[in-house]
Amino acid sequence: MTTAIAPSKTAPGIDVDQLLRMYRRMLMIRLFEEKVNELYTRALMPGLAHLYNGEEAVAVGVCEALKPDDYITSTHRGHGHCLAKGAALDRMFAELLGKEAGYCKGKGGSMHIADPDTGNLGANAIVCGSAGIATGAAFTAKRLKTGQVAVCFFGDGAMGQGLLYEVMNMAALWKLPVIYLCENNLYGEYTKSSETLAGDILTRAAGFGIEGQSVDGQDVRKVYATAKEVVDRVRRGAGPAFLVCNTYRFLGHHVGDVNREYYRSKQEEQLWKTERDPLKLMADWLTSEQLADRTRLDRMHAEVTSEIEKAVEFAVSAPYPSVDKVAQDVYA
Amino acid sequence: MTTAIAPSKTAPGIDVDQLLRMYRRMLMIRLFEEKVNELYTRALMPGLAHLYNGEEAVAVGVCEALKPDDYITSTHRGHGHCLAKGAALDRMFAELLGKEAGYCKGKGGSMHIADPDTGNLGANAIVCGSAGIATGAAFTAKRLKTGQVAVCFFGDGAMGQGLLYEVMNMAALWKLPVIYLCENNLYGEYTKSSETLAGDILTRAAGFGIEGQSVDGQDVRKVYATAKEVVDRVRRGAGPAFLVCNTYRFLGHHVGDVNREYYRSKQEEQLWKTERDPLKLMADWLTSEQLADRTRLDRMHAEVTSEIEKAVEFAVSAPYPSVDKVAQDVYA
Amino acid sequence: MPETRELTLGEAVREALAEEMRRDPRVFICGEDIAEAGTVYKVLNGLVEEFGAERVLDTPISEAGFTGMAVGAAMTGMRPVVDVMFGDFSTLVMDQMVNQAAKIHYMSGGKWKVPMVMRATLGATRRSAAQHSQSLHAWFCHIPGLKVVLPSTPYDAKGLMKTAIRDDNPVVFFEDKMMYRLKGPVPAEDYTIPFGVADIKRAGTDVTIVATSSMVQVALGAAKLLEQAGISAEVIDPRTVWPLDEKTLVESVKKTSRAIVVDEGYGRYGVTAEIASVIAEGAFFNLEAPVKRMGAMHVPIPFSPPLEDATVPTEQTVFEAATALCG
Amino acid sequence: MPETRELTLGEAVREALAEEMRRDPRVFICGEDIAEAGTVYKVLNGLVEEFGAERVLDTPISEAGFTGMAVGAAMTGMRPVVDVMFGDFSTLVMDQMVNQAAKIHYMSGGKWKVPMVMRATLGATRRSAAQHSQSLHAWFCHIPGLKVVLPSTPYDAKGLMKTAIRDDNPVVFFEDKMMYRLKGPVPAEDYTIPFGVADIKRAGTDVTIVATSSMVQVALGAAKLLEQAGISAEVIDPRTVWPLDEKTLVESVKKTSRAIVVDEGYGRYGVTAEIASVIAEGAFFNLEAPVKRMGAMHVPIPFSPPLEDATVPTEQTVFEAATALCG
Ligand SMILES: Cc1ncc(C[n+]2csc(CCOP(=O)(O)OP(=O)(O)O)c2C)c(N)n1
Ligand SMILES: Cc1ncc(C[n+]2csc(CCOP(=O)(O)OP(=O)(O)O)c2C)c(N)n1
Ligand SMILES: [Mg+2]
Ligand SMILES: [Mg+2]
Repeated sequence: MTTAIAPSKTAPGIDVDQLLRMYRRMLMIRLFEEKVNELYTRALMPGLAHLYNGEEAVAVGVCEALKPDDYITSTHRGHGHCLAKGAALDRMFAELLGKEAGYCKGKGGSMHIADPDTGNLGANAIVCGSAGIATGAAFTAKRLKTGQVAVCFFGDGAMGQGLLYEVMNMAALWKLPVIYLCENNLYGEYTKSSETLAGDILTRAAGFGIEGQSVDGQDVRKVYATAKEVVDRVRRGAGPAFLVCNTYRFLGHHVGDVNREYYRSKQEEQLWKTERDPLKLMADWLTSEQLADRTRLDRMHAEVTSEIEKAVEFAVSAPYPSVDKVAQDVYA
Repeated sequence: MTTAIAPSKTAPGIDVDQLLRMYRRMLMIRLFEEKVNELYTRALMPGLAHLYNGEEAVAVGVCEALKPDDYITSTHRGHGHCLAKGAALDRMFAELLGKEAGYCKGKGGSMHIADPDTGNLGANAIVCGSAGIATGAAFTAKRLKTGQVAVCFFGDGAMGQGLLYEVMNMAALWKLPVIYLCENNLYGEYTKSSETLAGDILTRAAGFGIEGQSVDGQDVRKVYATAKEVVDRVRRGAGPAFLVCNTYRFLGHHVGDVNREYYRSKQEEQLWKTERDPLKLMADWLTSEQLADRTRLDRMHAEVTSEIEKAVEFAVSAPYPSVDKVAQDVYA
Repeated sequence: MPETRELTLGEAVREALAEEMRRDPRVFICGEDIAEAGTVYKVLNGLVEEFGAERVLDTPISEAGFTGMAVGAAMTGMRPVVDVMFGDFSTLVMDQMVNQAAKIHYMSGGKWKVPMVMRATLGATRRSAAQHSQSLHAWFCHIPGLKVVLPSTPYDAKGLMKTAIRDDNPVVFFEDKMMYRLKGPVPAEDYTIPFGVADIKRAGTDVTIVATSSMVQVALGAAKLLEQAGISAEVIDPRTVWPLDEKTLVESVKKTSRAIVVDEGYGRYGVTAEIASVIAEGAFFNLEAPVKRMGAMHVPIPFSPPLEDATVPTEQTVFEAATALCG
Repeated sequence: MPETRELTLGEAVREALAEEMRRDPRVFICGEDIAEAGTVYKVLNGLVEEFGAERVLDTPISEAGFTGMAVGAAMTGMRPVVDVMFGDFSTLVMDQMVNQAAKIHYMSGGKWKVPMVMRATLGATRRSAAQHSQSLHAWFCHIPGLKVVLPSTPYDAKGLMKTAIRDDNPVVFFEDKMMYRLKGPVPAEDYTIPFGVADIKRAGTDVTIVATSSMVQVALGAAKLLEQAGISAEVIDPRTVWPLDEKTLVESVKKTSRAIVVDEGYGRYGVTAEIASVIAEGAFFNLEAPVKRMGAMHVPIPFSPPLEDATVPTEQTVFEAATALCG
């Protein structure tokens, strides 16, 4: 399956399999989210969902740099993180539809996907709510010397929550193997981050003694390369790190946020979608570098589409939990 | 009363009256706190108190730079702030003894002295608990264009509280006239700040877009000069500021903290007390500059001592609130 | 004759805020996504256009921070209204509301006042799962120094909001998310509704149903079903759970001799316990059966629709409880 | 014969922690000033010397932060004990305890567990004023997913702490500050006390006094006074307020037909309301008088000694309430 190419064509330490895998993962997330939007529009999904379209390179690039048993914590906009960390499509959909076969037996829904098997400590509907959890997982890893790292995903909006600074301080003091990963998509809900964020994100991290860097979050190769370097450093015991991925959400804050012009222009959206689409950028690069041709990518698209169709079918026809389950799992 | 001296002897814009007033205020705080300690030891004071001995130059230097209607918020270690902002000795003591004549009718006690007449929004027994309040007072000042500034006093320990970062961010965004004043006395209770504070305090402020500086908190002239410059800048609308005053508490965390050697050495305490006593430093300077002679300072000492005696007498003989007062003042 | 229109509960809240902001320049609102976005439920739509961004202030996602800021602003002359998007985020503002706002008046011996309103939402069944569906108002009722308001109609919402803004104390005002579109008559002229006065939403003789917020509609629905079954239910809405109009509740139960208390908060150690205790004590010699308490199930609110629907009282379950009680 | 010593409640807590730390290397403690200082009440003295700074961890003053960290550590294999110096600071950890710790097991469909203990103090009359004297345990009882423990004797404290640490759920453990020096017999061998089992601290026939934490001693004192007045009081300590041993409480009141509930939390919307409701329902046909509730006055705790002393139930006021009830 590996195409023979000059190693120079890829980033150091990265081979074609990996590049194609990352592309495929991004594609899977994109098509997953499109299907979620469709389910919502067709009134098949209860509640709302916060879609990850446009930000796929972040989750995929970062998780590619992780081992299967490394930890992540995710957010309200979490489908991408979960899938990138290895979640299965069918159980994802089942959870979104509130079905018993879902990752959380239908009890969590879109904002609470959790899965010990893939190191997913859980998505969190409290902005910044998982910063403590990720830091605690890193604490365990350090104490038990497991060699794991923990990645705490959060949005630029989470920079407003005091908790983040409390745990960054402790992580720095105790040199915990945690990476604070800020997905800066320029908005928190319907408000521009520039109106809610004073100073500078990386200087904030520096103030707590945490080395930070930022990266183009639309280029999955750059995200991966940077994350790899950061993850390796953190794993070696250098203490916590802070990584800002600059990105953009292509759609609304949630599936119901359709008319967005009062807070951002169509032109801005269009520009990101046409110029900065992580999938398009990667597809173009793969083909221009002749690592894959369009046919191959199209085939991949068809494959993933059919996987998703199957997964949705599974989820739609899966049963709801019986009502007596409501009182289970309150206490362990 | 003003001694004729060459203006060069004093800091620019500061005259001898002011210098002597600052010295007198520091002395008043010192003798007040010594009396509090005595009241505690003699079991005349209910509860505990956190004494300000050693840190007098901070409150006095900062409050000297404020107008009477400027706001302050204070801490559990708050007597110094209250007195420096103009509180009367008798009502202070009365409050500490839980008497009706106290600033809070005995309901607040040592950690909750508040006084609208001197712009004192209240001492606070929650570490960092008043950061929001001070920021809000600055918000009002800006909205109502009153020209007031608000000073938020807090200890190095408060750097651990997320609230501080939340409000600094907002103060910076909205250019509020608030000064975050960190009294860095190297300890939070029985723990060294170096063990609980990662990174660097001023960089933290910078991360939120707030200009910060630090000053020797044992030299009241330097504190005043720096505070004056900061307060003026903030009052002119430059937005919030952050000022670290490096200082040391001479006594225990509270009056009952007598054996301290498990967390700091006698030598360290001794060094600060002999070399870095703000009162001694100022007295030496005043005399060496011939702005006041020992006799005068001794007379001042006697005066303040007798004021304090009178105030204590007042407080000791003042009545407790009658028990039916307990249910008053819950709602306005 | 004074004009009365049909407004939704959301519109009634907005109108109260707008009128108070016109009346008193010290009133301002702050919170997340409240200006151009007008909140996630669009309750504040149009306010920033009328009052400007200085009085309808978009904040960072810093619930503790902006609530604390409001406390200080309130003390120094403003009258802030704080918008906490979901009542579940009350968890983040407890220190500022409980250790600061609620206590400052008392701790200062009556010298400082904290005239502020914290608005938040409550209620489940929106498929929002465990962190966006709680009704945590009981926590605030437990704390001296706070007042707690739970409107159940557009009329009440407007009148109570005005009272809240004019009150010199910190007031916590909970709006049920599912009720924002509920319509009802609202007079156009200025009116306020005093705190501590329960409202008899429906008179009856056989059983008293004390219901709060969203549960008032549920109780009224149940009362209709009960009527068909020949049971006359009196539905009482305390409107403010603190101060609590104990007298009206007790008088009603003295008359009916049976009581149900329905509240959307968790049933255990919540609002139903206090109200049931007040009734059990006050109407002790009249009660024919124990006071029946109905609250949310003692589980984190699940996402899955059939499970979530099982967690809160409904017209049907209240009907069944009432018939059992009167049987 | 197994050895039993007299220990103070503080020593009993420490011993439980030490033994559990010896038994299970995953147990660690974190909080402010807990290592060399051994906490402000010196409860943890000596632990850092035995277990080292990695397991007795001094934290920054970041209650939310270190509680959140404990949640994550608990999920991934550790068994943290979080020390919240004053229960009043519960305000700062509510999001981590309530929206995170309490819900994670349920939200994950039972997949993740959060085996952690949050220790905090409660209680007034130390002249510590409004922000250091509250008993806020009722808030936690209201939240599904948490368990809440209120020991009243050294024996109970040790046994319940061990159970708490071995429990796979988040447990909130409140220690009364004024009881740290209370002495009582504590066996040297390993024992645990199950949750949800009330303890009859004193048998009696005329009136049931349900009391929690500090109020158990008050109730026992009152019972002695009552005995002299010819009234036989049964004193029951639920020990865990969630889970609550409803059966034992109700059975007792069925026997005595009179009940008083005494708890140091605020009286309104607090623990007494729930327990009184449970009794009023369960013993409805046996009660001769309304259940009497006694909690802290509905005021922020004042500093001034004569005022503060008036805010909490005492032997005398409980005695008076009981004689009135039985009169
Ligand atoms: C503590 C808290 N406050 C407010 C909200 C409501 N809310 C949900 S998502 C969101 C915006 C988050 O923005 P950001 O962190 O940048 O993430 P993004 O949605 O852009 O990915 C807000 C305010 C919440 N869930 N939690
Ligand atoms: C939120 C909170 N946590 C803990 C405490 C207990 N406490 C009181 S003072 C103090 C240390 C404060 O240190 P710092 O801020 O440096 O002030 P200092 O006492 O040194 O003046 C602590 C931990 C508290 N009052 N509030
Ligand atoms: Mg964002
Ligand atoms: Mg300090």
